[in-house]
Order: sequence, then structure tokens, then C-alpha cells
Amino acid sequence: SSPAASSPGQSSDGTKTLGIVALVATDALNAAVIKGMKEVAADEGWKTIVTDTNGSVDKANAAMTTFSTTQKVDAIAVMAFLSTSLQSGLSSARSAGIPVVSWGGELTDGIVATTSAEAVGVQSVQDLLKDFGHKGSVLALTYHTGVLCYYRGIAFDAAVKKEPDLQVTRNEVAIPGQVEDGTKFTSGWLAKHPAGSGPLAIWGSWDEPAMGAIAALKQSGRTDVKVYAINGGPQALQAVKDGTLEQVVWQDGVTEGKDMMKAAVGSVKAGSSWKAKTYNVPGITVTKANIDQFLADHPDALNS
Amino acid sequence: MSTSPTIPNAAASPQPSPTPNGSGVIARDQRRVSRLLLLILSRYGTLIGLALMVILFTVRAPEAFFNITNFVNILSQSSLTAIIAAGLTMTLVVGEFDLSIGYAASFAGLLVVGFIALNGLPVAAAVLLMLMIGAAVGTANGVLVTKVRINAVIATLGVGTILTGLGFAYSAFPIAAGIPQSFDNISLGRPLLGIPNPIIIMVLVLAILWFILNKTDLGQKMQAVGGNIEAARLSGIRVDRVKIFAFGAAGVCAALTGILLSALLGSGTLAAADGYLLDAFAAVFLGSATLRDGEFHIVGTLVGVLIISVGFNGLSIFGAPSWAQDVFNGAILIVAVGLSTLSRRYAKAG
Amino acid sequence: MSTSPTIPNAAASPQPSPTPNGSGVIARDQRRVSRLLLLILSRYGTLIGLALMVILFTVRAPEAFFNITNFVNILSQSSLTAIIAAGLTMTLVVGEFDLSIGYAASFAGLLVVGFIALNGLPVAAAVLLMLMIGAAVGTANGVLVTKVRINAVIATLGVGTILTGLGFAYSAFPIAAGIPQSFDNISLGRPLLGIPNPIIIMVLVLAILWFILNKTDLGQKMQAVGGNIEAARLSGIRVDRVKIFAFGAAGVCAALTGILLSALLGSGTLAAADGYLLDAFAAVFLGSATLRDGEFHIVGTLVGVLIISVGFNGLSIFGAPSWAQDVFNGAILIVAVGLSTLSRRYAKAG
Amino acid sequence: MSERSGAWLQVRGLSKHFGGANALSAVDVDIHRGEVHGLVGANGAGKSTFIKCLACITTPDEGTVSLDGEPLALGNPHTPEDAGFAFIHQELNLVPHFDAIQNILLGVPKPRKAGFTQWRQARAMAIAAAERIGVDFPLNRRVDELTVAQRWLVMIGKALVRNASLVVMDEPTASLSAVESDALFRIIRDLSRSGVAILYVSHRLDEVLDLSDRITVFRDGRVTKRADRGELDKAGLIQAIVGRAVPSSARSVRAEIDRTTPLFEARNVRRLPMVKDVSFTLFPGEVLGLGGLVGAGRTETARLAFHADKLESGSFLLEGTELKARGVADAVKAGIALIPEERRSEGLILEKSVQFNMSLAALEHLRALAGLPFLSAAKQKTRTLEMIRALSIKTTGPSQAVGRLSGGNQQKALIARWLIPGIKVVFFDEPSRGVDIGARQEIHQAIRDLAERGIGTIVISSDVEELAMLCDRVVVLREGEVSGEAVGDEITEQAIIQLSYAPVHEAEGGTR
Ligand SMILES: Nc1ncnc2c1ncn2[C@@H]1O[C@H](COP(=O)(O)OP(=O)(O)OP(=O)(O)O)[C@@H](O)[C@H]1O
Ligand SMILES: Nc1ncnc2c1ncn2[C@@H]1O[C@H](COP(=O)(O)OP(=O)(O)OP(=O)(O)O)[C@@H](O)[C@H]1O
Ligand SMILES: [Mg+2]
Ligand SMILES: [Mg+2]
Repeated sequence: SSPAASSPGQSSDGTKTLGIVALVATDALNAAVIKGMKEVAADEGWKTIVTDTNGSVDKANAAMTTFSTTQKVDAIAVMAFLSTSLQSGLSSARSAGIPVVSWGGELTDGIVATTSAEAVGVQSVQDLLKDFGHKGSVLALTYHTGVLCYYRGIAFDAAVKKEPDLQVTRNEVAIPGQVEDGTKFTSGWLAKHPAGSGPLAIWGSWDEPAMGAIAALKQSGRTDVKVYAINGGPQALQAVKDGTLEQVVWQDGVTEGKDMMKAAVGSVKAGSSWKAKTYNVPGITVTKANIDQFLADHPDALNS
Repeated sequence: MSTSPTIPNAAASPQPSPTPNGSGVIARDQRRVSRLLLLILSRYGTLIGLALMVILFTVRAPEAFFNITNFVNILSQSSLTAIIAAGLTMTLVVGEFDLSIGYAASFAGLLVVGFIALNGLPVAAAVLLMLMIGAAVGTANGVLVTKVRINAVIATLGVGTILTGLGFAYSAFPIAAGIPQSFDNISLGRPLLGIPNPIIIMVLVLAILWFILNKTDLGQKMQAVGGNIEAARLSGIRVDRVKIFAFGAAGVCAALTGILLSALLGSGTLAAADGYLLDAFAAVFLGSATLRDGEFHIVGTLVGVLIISVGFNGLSIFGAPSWAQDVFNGAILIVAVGLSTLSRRYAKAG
Repeated sequence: MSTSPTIPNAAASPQPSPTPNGSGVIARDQRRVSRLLLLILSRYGTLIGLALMVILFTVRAPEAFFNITNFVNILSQSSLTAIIAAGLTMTLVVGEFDLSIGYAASFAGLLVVGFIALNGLPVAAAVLLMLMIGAAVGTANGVLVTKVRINAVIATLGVGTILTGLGFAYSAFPIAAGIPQSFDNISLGRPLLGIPNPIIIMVLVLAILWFILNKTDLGQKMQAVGGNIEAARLSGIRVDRVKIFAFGAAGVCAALTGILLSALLGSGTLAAADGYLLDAFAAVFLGSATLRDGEFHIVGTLVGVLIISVGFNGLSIFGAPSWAQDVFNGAILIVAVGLSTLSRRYAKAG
Repeated sequence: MSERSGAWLQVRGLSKHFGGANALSAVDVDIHRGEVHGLVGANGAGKSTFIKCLACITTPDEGTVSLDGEPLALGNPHTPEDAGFAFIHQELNLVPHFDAIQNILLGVPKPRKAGFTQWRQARAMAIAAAERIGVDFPLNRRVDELTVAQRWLVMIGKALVRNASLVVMDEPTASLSAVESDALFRIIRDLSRSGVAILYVSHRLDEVLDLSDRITVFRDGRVTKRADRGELDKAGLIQAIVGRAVPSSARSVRAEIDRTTPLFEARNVRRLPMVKDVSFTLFPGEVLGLGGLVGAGRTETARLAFHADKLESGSFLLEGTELKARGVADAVKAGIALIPEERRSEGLILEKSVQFNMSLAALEHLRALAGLPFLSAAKQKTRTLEMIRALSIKTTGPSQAVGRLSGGNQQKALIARWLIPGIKVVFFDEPSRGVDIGARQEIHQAIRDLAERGIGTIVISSDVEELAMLCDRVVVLREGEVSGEAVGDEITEQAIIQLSYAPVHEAEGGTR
């Protein structure tokens, strides 16, 4: 069935609707992406509906099914779930002929566009290596359950595998508890790596465990450990400003949201001629050196 | 936590005293009517809450909400929570507690897919094996609680944490390749009148558990154990066995939920079902305010699950702002139960 | 829980019967010694578990684990969990339950930073206001549980969910800019002998709560309400007020934990403290197996927190794989409590 | 019938109904300073409800209570405290992990200095109260480690510590034996001499007649009789309570028991500290009494026989073969039943229905199809109705929550649980505790009926009159050992009391 032909959700006044399935609406990056989508939607005359799944993949599938079968939206945006976990939601969307765009998932049958979750991971680990060097100990705070962190982790693993002189310790944080876990793992790791035991770094697969790590560093008064993170939420940017976070790859959620929305609109317009694509929105590596410039360019970044 | 229902103590608190000397038949009749209303409200408060939600959503979104497709959606989304919550109900009926169910479901969902995709087991064999493992996990909980006498909170949290670790050791990565359609069909199939399989399985599981609880020796014994364990023991009931059975049932239900979830998702993912724990608890306790006063029972649990599912469904149809969804979900818990308990008090006083 | 005093029923289960007619003084002495050991194990089982962990870690990682800096680290990380868990202990002492504490702490951590950074309140005023809001939230829980008679699981889950929504409505984004150093110093300061502030605050909070519970009339009333609510009521105790106080205390402790966390992080983040809920529960129930038989008390809670923290710390020093950490954490819960309960049984039987 | 005016405490028109049942209908009662006021009535007559209204645990539907002419605010939990009322309620209500002193002090205003509770002074108050009742066990022991009788002494201590102007006692002696009861009577007389009013509720009519300055009789929630001391004798009192004359309860003459083959035997049973060495034999169709003072180890012995506790040494024989049960369930299978002393905590599931509670031990006999574990609702209901009729249980029906029944009817419901096929030996632990004379006779009849059918019954009672009336043979325990036995006509109240105090071994004689 061609998506355009059956565009079922067309409401009486012709307004089209995008159904957004959020991972955790309370997360800053999720919020930025939603913001980007809403901006383009407003320009294009679309409505948006957001469902917060609170991280539950089961609810994500349920929401996609509701969007497809009863609300009959015109397109669905699903955030930060593995596409391989969306079988029933995708199959509902497919049978209703509704295009799905994914943020950070993979291109599978039914998904017309996605943003790469790996790109910022690659960028982060490359910049880490550039800054930190190729020798020393690194604590990686990973999270395999979330798709973004999952791909960032894969990028990280691929890069450090080529670094024989890096001793990597991996610890898996839990959600909820990500901040607390970041603190606890770090302080244990610090105990084993006292000051002077060589170059030390901590890599957080997103802001919050890294913030926990910084808290542990502050608690124990250590300043010899460099902390790296991805996402670039207000608290991470503030930490870069304060000098407690070495660098953070600011993920441009708003742009990613915009790209996804544009893809959704484009695929609805193009119908069967639409070619599935992956967007690679580069992050911006923010360090103490460029933070002021960055904040000038992105005045909202500290409080949105 | 207060596991055994305590003596209803309406008496303790100030109550509106009825007019002394009801003056005439009319006043008495009015009183009787309002008392009847309160009684209805107290038994069916949560049901009325559910009905109000349905009405609200229907009025606000008539086409999208009030139609068969959507109801089937709601039911099939409820079915997994209902199954795991029904298992939890069993442990609460015997006066215990199971915090491991969410982790056990995640573990089962990952392993069953692994058995099939990695170890090459046939689907039926993998599912059966997994249900047996679920029973074993539940039994382990039960033995820790009854024989080793570890508090259920600690025992089940401990077992759950261990399961999380074991799942992680088994595969830190989602298993998605090599899963046959026949496995997915466990959740996606619609063998009967187009009714999705999970709904059918839910009805079966709930019917069996309801029957056990209400129509068999074992069920009476479970209720007795939950009501007054010492009295149950002195009535010749093998209290430990009864409790272990309840934990075993909860383990099987958790495993079943995990399996259904993986079939629905099309992959086995770490921690995918962890979130069922809170939903199940909310549902079971919501349900305990339905029909009977503070007792845990299967029908109540189903009502509780439906309240949560209808709320989620309706709010996602509205596209209410996220914060409003949380506030609504929290408020519905309090209002639905509060309705029942308050009216129960006034009905008693009247 | 059963409200009337029941006789401890260790007797119910199979026990090793001692040799009939101990033949001679030596056998009797041996028996006495082994019984003493069991008694010690039963009272101090969790403490011994803690000690064993410390020894294990010290042997395996002498320099990294066994030093003052690391111990101070462990204590200062324990302090936040200990404070929130101590609050939870209060509600468990009165026989209730509080699932809202994690959410309340997250809420407080976000709001207090907002008060300072967005609304321009002075630090002290913002902290005080937030503690009062915490008390109000706890009181709301208490009123819902006692006056509206909503089951504590539902009431506190409902309130917690609403708080999450309200926090989100207040600020969907972390608040990081405009926080003065004086706020961060609440957690980072070391005013006394280089001891981090959170440790000092923890000691104060625990001491106050311990004093209330054990040395005041109110504390006796709380314990009575938890031990046998009917007896408490018949003794003229205003059961509802006592419970509301316990919830209020839990609310204040949760708010304090949230504030300390934000000061530590240097920002206010949504949902940052949600994870404290499970840790607090594990700690409190672990603690209930310490010293006294299944009662909740402040010292036990502290021991429970320390077991969890030391375990986590030691394992991260080892760099144990994540799955092994989960398995270890789960096992330590079961083993520490199991040690106490099993030895308690044999001690009684012996 | 109305009360004289001018009394210290005046209750006027007090009414309370629960659903359809009128627990109290327009009750007037006057209590004077310094009097012992007896309150009697059958089970369910409304005595406890009356007391709960005074205690502001229950809010009456109508009616007033005034003290020296000042109306009291009923329903306010502080009213009793302010008015100086103290209560010993009908059911044991203690905090299990508190010691006796903590329990005695619970809810009592304590001396304070600079805002801090003066615990030492407060404890001294409690110890003084306990000494008045002659407590002889350590007051710092957790109450869940005390015997039931000791717990009752703690309950009495709770009331005495308050320096009340009115002490209300709802069946305080139901679980006490002669010694403790005598101590309590002495206290009651002391209190009344010092101007404290006592409202005394009991089914032991001799006590009531002996103690009371005035007696009020309740029947079905109404006052049916008021009498001053000496106005009524026991027969008259019984007539006022039940509304008809009741033949005096002489010991029934029964056919000789065939004592050739024992049905059940205890051989040198031991579990310290309560049971040191107990042996006895029970024959088919026999009602065997277990007498002795409180703490003699009778309850413990029964629990051992029922395998609720584990034996240290010795054995039980059922029909000549050793009973090898691993727990209560096996004992029940073998045909042993125990109706426990503490019906609320050990017997009943209060919020469940009468039917549920009665069916609990009989589930296997109430199946729809023998062999399959499915229950028949119809069979359950039929049996429940039969039992309600057979034992004259006062209830609104099988679905009423058992916790709503009056004390005596709860006891009967519990007995009904064990009237099941296959039971060979039944232990009754204080079967008529808190039971009125009418119900008591019905319970005794039920016990005799069992015996008639060849079932062996063992009755533990602290009420020597009951043992003398009911039993074919009485074995008396003292401090965990058998001190003697009385058969047939030897069974007199005197004999039982003598044996209760008798030394077990001549060598150790004269300890008391
Ligand atoms: N909470 C309640 N709900 C319903 N009915 C009740 C309640 N409490 C008492 N009743 C009923 O009120 C009546 C009077 O009971 P009450 O306990 O006052 O009797 P009593 O005279 O103390 O009897 P007993 O001698 O057996 O203790 C009984 O029929 C009882 O079933
Ligand atoms: N040390 C103890 N620890 C726990 N429970 C005890 C202890 N001593 C006695 N009990 C309990 O107290 C109750 C009374 O026990 P006991 O055998 O002394 O009384 P009894 O001789 O039957 O006299 P009565 O029934 O008149 O109290 C029993 O239920 C027993 O289990
Ligand atoms: Mg009574
Ligand atoms: Mg006894």
C-alpha cells in the first residue's frame, strides 16, 4: 500500500498530524528533538501529539498502534527505541500505510528516515582520543538498554579496541539511578586509580552519569581526571564552563528533530517514490576553549 | 506494608452523625437512597472512576477513542500487564510481596529469544522451558521467604537483581536476528474472530487464577494464609507450601509476560519488562479497592489494569502535555481509590 | 501485618532437635558455645556480612579499598541514601509505606535550584522553603493514607507520579546556570576536620530521628502504632496524627536528599533522585534484620545503607563486570539477611 | 424503667445499630462514685458495645453521657482520658515487641521536664501499678514472650496506671485462674474504697454477685433488670439474662467409660521451659480435663500434641501407634484438632465470612467431586447453616464477617470448624472463655455430643467449676508436670484446686 494514497488521518480541515512517541519526555535531549519537530510542523501546518512512554518499549508499541489504528495520524516519529523492538508498532503502521521516522533507530521495513545515533559517539570518542591521548585509564559509564547510548557504546568500543595502551573499565548504569550510579562507580574507580597513577579519564555515554562522575570527583577533591560526555544539556554546558567537564559533544537535537519532521512531511508528499534515508547531524564538540563562542551561537542551549 | 487487611476502623474517626430521630418516612427514605448510593460508590468506586474516564475520553475524542478497534487495542495492551499483575495478586493474597516480577519478565524475554535464535530450540520447547524456569524462579523466591524466612521485599529484590545480572551476562546486546515468525505470532496472531492472541491468553490466565483462588481448596487456603497466617497454620494448612505455590504462580506469569513481550517486540532486549513492576503494583492495589474492601483479587486487578491502560490510551489520543499525563495518572489512582474508601466510610456511618 | 500479638513461630518449622540428654559437661558446654555463636550471628548477621565484605575487599585490594579517603568517600556517598532511607524507616515503623520518596527528592532537587537560579531566592530561604514543601508533601501522603484511607502503596505512588508531572511542568530542562557556590557548598563543604558536609548532615538527621524514635513519647507511640495499631488506638493514641508525622518526616528527609543531590551535582535535573527509592528500600529491609528481629530501626537502616555502599564501592574497585555486580548485590541481600534469620531459628531451637 | 437521677455518671438513651442489628437500644445506666457496678448479659447483649461507646471507640447513634451533669463529647478520642476513664477491653491488645512496662505506659501522659519525657519516673509509675496486681514475672520481657495470663495482667496494669476515676473491665478474669483473680478482686475492692467507680463485666456470675454493689442486666441491647446488692441470687440473675429459668448445671451423670484401650496417650512429653514431663491417657468417648494454675503448661502441652510446636522428647500415641507428625497438617490428618485459647489471633480470620472460617478445616469434605480439588459452594453453605443451627450461633448469616460476631459466637464458630468427619481427639483450650452461660451450656453440650460419638476430648480450663461440671476425669498439671488425677466423683472444685497447688514430687514438696 502506498503511504500517500491512503493518507487516512486527514482531518476535515486538511490539517495533518504527526504522532510523536517519546522515550522519556523529561529528558532534555528528547525535549529538544520534540521542539525541533514541532517547529517544522508549525511551519508546514501540521499538528503534533506527544505520548510519553517513560522508557517503556511496550508502551511505545502500544502508542504506535493507537496512532495507526484509531487516531490515524499521518506520520509517526518514534524516539530512541531500537527499530528491532518495534515490531508490533511498525506492523500496525505498515498496515495503515503510515510512514515512521525514527530518532536514533535503524532503517527497517516501515521506517522512512532515521538519524544516526552512532555519529555523535564516533565524534565523541575521536575527540576524546585527540584531547586525552592514547595512553592511560578510562572509565566508561555505559547504558545498553537505551538505543542512543547503545550505539554510542558501539562507537566507543570500536575506537578503543584499536588503542592497546588504554585500560578501559566499563560500568553499566541503571535508569533510574543513573546519576547515583555514576557517582558510585566513579568513586570506586578513583580509589583504584589514585592521583598520579597516570592519565585518567571518564567517558559518560550521556550527560547524567558524567555529572554523577563529576560529583564524585568534587567529593574526593580530585582534579586529575578528565570527564567527557555526550548530549550537552544545560548542566553539562555549565560544567564545561566551570571547567569540571573536559568536553561534551553537543547533540543538535533541535536540528535532528527538524530533519525528522522534514523527512516525515517529505515522505507523505512523495508517497512511494520516497527513498529511506539516514541523517547524519554532526554534533558540536564543546570545550572550555569554544564554550563562549558556542553559547553565543546557541543562546538557548543553557536554558532550554 | 500492611499485607493483611486490618479491621475496618471507620469507627475511630469523626463521622457525620445522622439526624437524630429521622422525622418521618420521607427523610428515612432519602437517607436510605443516599446510603444505597454510597454503598454502590464504595463497592464500585474504581469501576465508576473507569467509567468516568471512558466517558470523558469519548466526549473529548469521540471517533478516535470510542470504537472497537481502539478497545481491542486497549485490551491487547492491557493483557501483558494484566498477566503479570495477576501473578503478583497471588503473592499478595497470601500476604507476601514480589518485587522480582519485572526483572523476571525481562530475563525470560531475553532468554527465550536466545534459546530460539542462539541455541536453536524449537519455539514450543523454548517457551515451555522458559515457563518452567519462571516457575523455578518463583519457587526460589518462595523458599527464601518461607524456609529461610527472609523478608519478601529483600528476597525478591535480591533474586530480581541477580536475574538482571544473569540476563546481562547472557547477552548484553539485544537479540533480534534469527527469530522465526512462529515465535512472533505468539503475540501477533489473531486466531479467533480476529482477537489478538495476548487477549486470549490473558483471559485464560485470569480465568485459571480466578478459578484457583475462588473455587478450589488451594485458593481458600491461600486466602486463609493471607488473612491470618497463624490461624491458617492451626487449621492444618501447610502454610509454606501454599506460599511457595503463590510465588511459583507469580514466576510463571512473569515469564509468560516476558515471552509475550519479546514476541510483540520481535526481539529480546535487556530490561525491557522492568517497568511492569510499578504498573502491576498500581493495578493490583487499585483493584484491591474494587468490590471488596481492601482484599486482593483477580477481577479487581483486571479493573486496575484497565484503568491504567485506558488512561494511557486516552491521554495519548489527546496528546496531553507530558506533565499533565503524569499528573493525571497520579490523580486517577488517588481519586479512584479515594472515592471507594470515602464512600465506604460514609455508607457505614449512615 | 497481623495486629494482635502473635507468638513468634520459629517453632512451626522443622528444627534440628538437640541431642536428647546431653551426655556430660563437655557436650553441654559445646552446645552452649555453639548456641552463643548462633545468637551472635542472628543479631549481628548483617553486621558480620558487612565485616566479611570489608575483609574480602581489603584482602583483594588492600591499598585501594582500605584507606581513610576511600572510607570517607563511601560514607559521603552513603549519606544521601541514609537520609532518605531514615525517612522511609519512619513510615515503616508506623506500619506504612512510602513509594513517593524518590520522586519527592527529584522534585525537591529541581525546585530548590529553580528557586535560587530562576526566582532569585537566597540559598537559605530556598532550602528552608523546600524542606517545608517536603513536609507538606509528606503530610499530604499521610492525610491520604489516614483520613481518606487510601492504601499507602496507591497514595504514595499517586503523589509521586503527580510530583514528577509538576516537576516537569516547572522546568522541562535541567537548571544549571546561575547557581551560587554557596549552594554547591551545602554538599561540597568540609567545615569540620575535613569531614564532608553530607556526612555531618547525615549524622545529625539520623541522630535526631533515632532520638525521636527511642527517647520520646512520640517515638513510643510510633512504635506502638506499627506494632499493634488496635492496641495503640485503644490506649488513646491518636493513630492518624502519629502516622501523618511519620510521613511528614519522610517527606522532609526526601526533600533534604534532593537538595543535597542538586548541590552535589551543581544543577537541578528532573528525575535525578528517582533511583534512591529502591536503594532506600533495600537498605531499610536489610537493616530490619540487624540487631532486632524484623523491626525497622535507624541503626539498622544505616547498616543496610553501608552494606550496599561498601559492596558497590568494592566491586567498582575490582572493576568487576557489570553483570557480576548485579549478581553480587542480589546475593549479598539474600545472604546477609538469610544468615541472620537462619541462625536465629537454630539459636531458638538449640 | 428509668434510672434514679443525681448519679455521678449518667448514660441516657444510648443507642447503636450495626446495619440491621440493634446492639444497643435506648440504654440508661447510672454509675455512682466508688461503686462496683456489675454489667451482665448474654453474648451479643451489647455490653462491649456499651463500653466502646464510653471509650469513644464507637460513636453511638443517639444518646448522651454526662459526668456530674456535664455532657461528654462522645466520639472524641481524648474524652475518656480527660474524664478519667480507664479500660480493660475484652480482647488482648498489646504491642508485641514492647516489654510489659512499655505496654503499661502506652498512651499514658508522662512526666516531663523541659520538654523531655522523664522515663525513669514514668517507669516507676508502671512498676508500682504492676506490683499492685502482684506481677511475678520480669517486667522487661517482651510481651509476646509472656503467657496469655501474664499478658492479661499487663492489660490490667495498663488500666491501673492511669489513676482513673472509673475503671471499666470487660471480662478481666476470663483468662485468669483463681490466684490472679483473687488478686484482682482485692484491687477492685481497694479501688472502690478509695472512691473509684468500677464497671465490671463478666460471665462468671458468682464473681459478679460477690463483687457488685449494683448490677445492670442487658438483653438484646436493652436494660432488662437493675438490682442492688443482695436483691438477686444466681438463679434470678440467670433468669434476667436469658429471659427464662435455667436448670442449675449439675454434673451430668454419664455411662461408664470403657477404659481398656487408650485412644490417645502422652508419654513423658517435654519441651522446656513450660512442659517438663507430662504423661496422660485419653480413652474413647472420654471428656478429660486438664487442670492447673495459669502457666502450668497446659496450653503448651496441647500445642505439642497438635504438633504446633516441636517436641524435645517424649511421644504421643494415637490408637496405640506413635504419632509421627511433622506439623499441624499431619496432626489434623491423623485426626487431632485444637481449638486455641486466643481465638482472634490464632483461630479466626476476622474479616472473612462465617462460612469461610467454618469451612477451613473441612475443605476436603466440601468438594464438588471427591478427589478433585474443586469446592462446592452449595455444600459449604449447607454445612455452615447446619452448624449455625446446631450451635445456635447468633449471626446474620453465613456471609457475615466473623469479626462482627460477639465474643461467644466467635468461639462457637471456631468449634464448628472442627466438627468434621475423621476427627478422633479434640483439644479445647479455654472453650468457654468470654462465653455466656447459655452459650457455655451449648458448648458443653457440643463437647458431650462429641464424646458420645466416641471422640476423645480434652478440655483445658482455668475455671474449676467448669472442669468439675464437664469432665469424666481431670488431670492436673503443675509447673509442667502432672501433679495428680481425679476420676468420676472425686472431681470436685476442691480436689482440683488442691492438686493445682500440690507438689509434684514429694522430695520437692512445699515450694508454695
Ligand atoms: N463492628 C460491628 N459491626 C457489626 N455488628 C457489630 C459490631 N460490633 C458488635 N456488633 C454486634 O452488636 C451486638 C452486640 O455485641 P457486643 O460485642 O456488644 O456484645 P457483648 O455483650 O459484649 O457480647 P460478649 O459477651 O459475647 O462479649 C452483637 O450482635 C454483635 O454482633
Ligand atoms: N517463653 C515463652 N515464649 C513464647 N510463648 C510462650 C512462652 N511461654 C508461654 N508461652 C505461650 O503462652 C501461652 C500460655 O502458656 P502456658 O502453657 O504456660 O499456659 P497454660 O498452662 O495453658 O495456662 P493458661 O492457658 O491458663 O494461660 C501459650 O500459648 C504459650 O505458647
Ligand atoms: Mg463483649
Ligand atoms: Mg492456656
